[in-house]
Amino acid sequence: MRLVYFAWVRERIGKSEEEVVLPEGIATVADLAGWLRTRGEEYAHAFENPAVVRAAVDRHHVKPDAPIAGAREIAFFPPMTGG
Amino acid sequence: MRLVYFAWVRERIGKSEEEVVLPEGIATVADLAGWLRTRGEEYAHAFENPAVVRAAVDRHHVKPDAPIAGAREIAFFPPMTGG
Amino acid sequence: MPTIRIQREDFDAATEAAALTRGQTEVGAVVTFTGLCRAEAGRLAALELEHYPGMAEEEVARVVAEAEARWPLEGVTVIHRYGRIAPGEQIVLVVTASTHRQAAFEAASFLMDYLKTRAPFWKKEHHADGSAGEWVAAKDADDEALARWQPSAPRAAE
Amino acid sequence: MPTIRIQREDFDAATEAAALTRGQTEVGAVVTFTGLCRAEAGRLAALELEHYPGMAEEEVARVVAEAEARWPLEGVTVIHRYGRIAPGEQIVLVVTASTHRQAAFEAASFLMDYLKTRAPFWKKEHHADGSAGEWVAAKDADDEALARWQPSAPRAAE
Repeated sequence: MRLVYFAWVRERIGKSEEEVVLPEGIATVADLAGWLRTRGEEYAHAFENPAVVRAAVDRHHVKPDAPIAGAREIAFFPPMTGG
Repeated sequence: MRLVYFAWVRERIGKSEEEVVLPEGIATVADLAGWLRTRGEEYAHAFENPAVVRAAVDRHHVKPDAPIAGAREIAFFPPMTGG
Repeated sequence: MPTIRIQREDFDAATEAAALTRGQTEVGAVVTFTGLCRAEAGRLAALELEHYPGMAEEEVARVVAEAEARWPLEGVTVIHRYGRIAPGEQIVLVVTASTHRQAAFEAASFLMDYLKTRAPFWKKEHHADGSAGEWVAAKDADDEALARWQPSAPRAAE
Repeated sequence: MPTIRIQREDFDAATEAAALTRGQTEVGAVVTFTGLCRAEAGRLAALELEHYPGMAEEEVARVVAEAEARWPLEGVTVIHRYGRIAPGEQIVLVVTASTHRQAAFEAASFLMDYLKTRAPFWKKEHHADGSAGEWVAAKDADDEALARWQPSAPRAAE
């Protein structure tokens, strides 16, 4: 599964994308964020306040309880500030 | 006193402006419109439904009960359709 | 200083919008409204716009002053044409500039609603089939649009 | 077909608006919104706009489709830039064309509110004094602006 990061989530993690193999039991976006937090200080920093990190599954905005089974690309990023 | 007419009020009266000397007792825009109605068929036609004719005194929109004392130019016209 | 022009000639919306922001670095939002003459499925050959010279300029200036009192605007331009206008041609231009987008949107929308019902202009239709055209009737929808901006009591005048 | 472009290059609002009405004689109203980078009293040297390539185009297309479902539009254009943008430069363009002015105004305002909060773009400031810039925080005001368009229940996603 491909993960992509943007803005300060990308800066904190220190990379813009990576391929990961998920352990058993990771079913939702919130599960995935929780697992990422355990992968090191940089991830813990990026997800220190999970409520403010938004996610997209295959380029669609989703809520934390969205399932990730079958997803090809999951993105994490701060609230958007375009326009 | 100078009177000016626009759009179908102008067309019905058959002129775009005129100078008039008012008789005694014409105090408001409604009085003036009522007096004009008595001046001939063309005026009666223009003011046949006084409620739809709008007025301006010295280039400011006014209601029928507006006083006309001291006015230099009074305009009568249909509801505006600009923009 | 707002730019207000009542003219027979056409205008260039881009030039007017550019003039409003030239040299400015605090304008965050520019809204441009252009009103055009519609053919109405080929029924219309042209519109003839009559106006009240003198009052038209003054009334538009009063409407613009109301918008400036109500929203924080960095600039306003209003141009309204008169005379014969063919389908596809431009009739009216409103440009508003502000630091914030909602002020620019609301002021432009307000200006158009007020121009529609308060600026002394009247439209007469020329039919494509040569038959006698009529004066365009004022729309209830335009009065209703105006009412949006008056959350309290109805206006005394008008 | 709406025109949607996510690009580094600047755009010309007049050209885009003209393209939307060319050959049309039933468009009565064109609203153009241009969003510009503000200097914020000289504090800002530039904005750096990051975006999510691919999703940005798709999400803007979804927002445009919502606007087209909601208002009778004759045309829509949305252009959003990314990369480094200096004060006074243009960031975003929305153009809406309709037979009626309120549809054009509301659709343009709706599109901007949605782009602000749903299009995957992020702004980072570069300070004029050379100090480290920060990511611009999302504004509560933008979420409130969005809520205007949801008179019924809150949206499921977002």
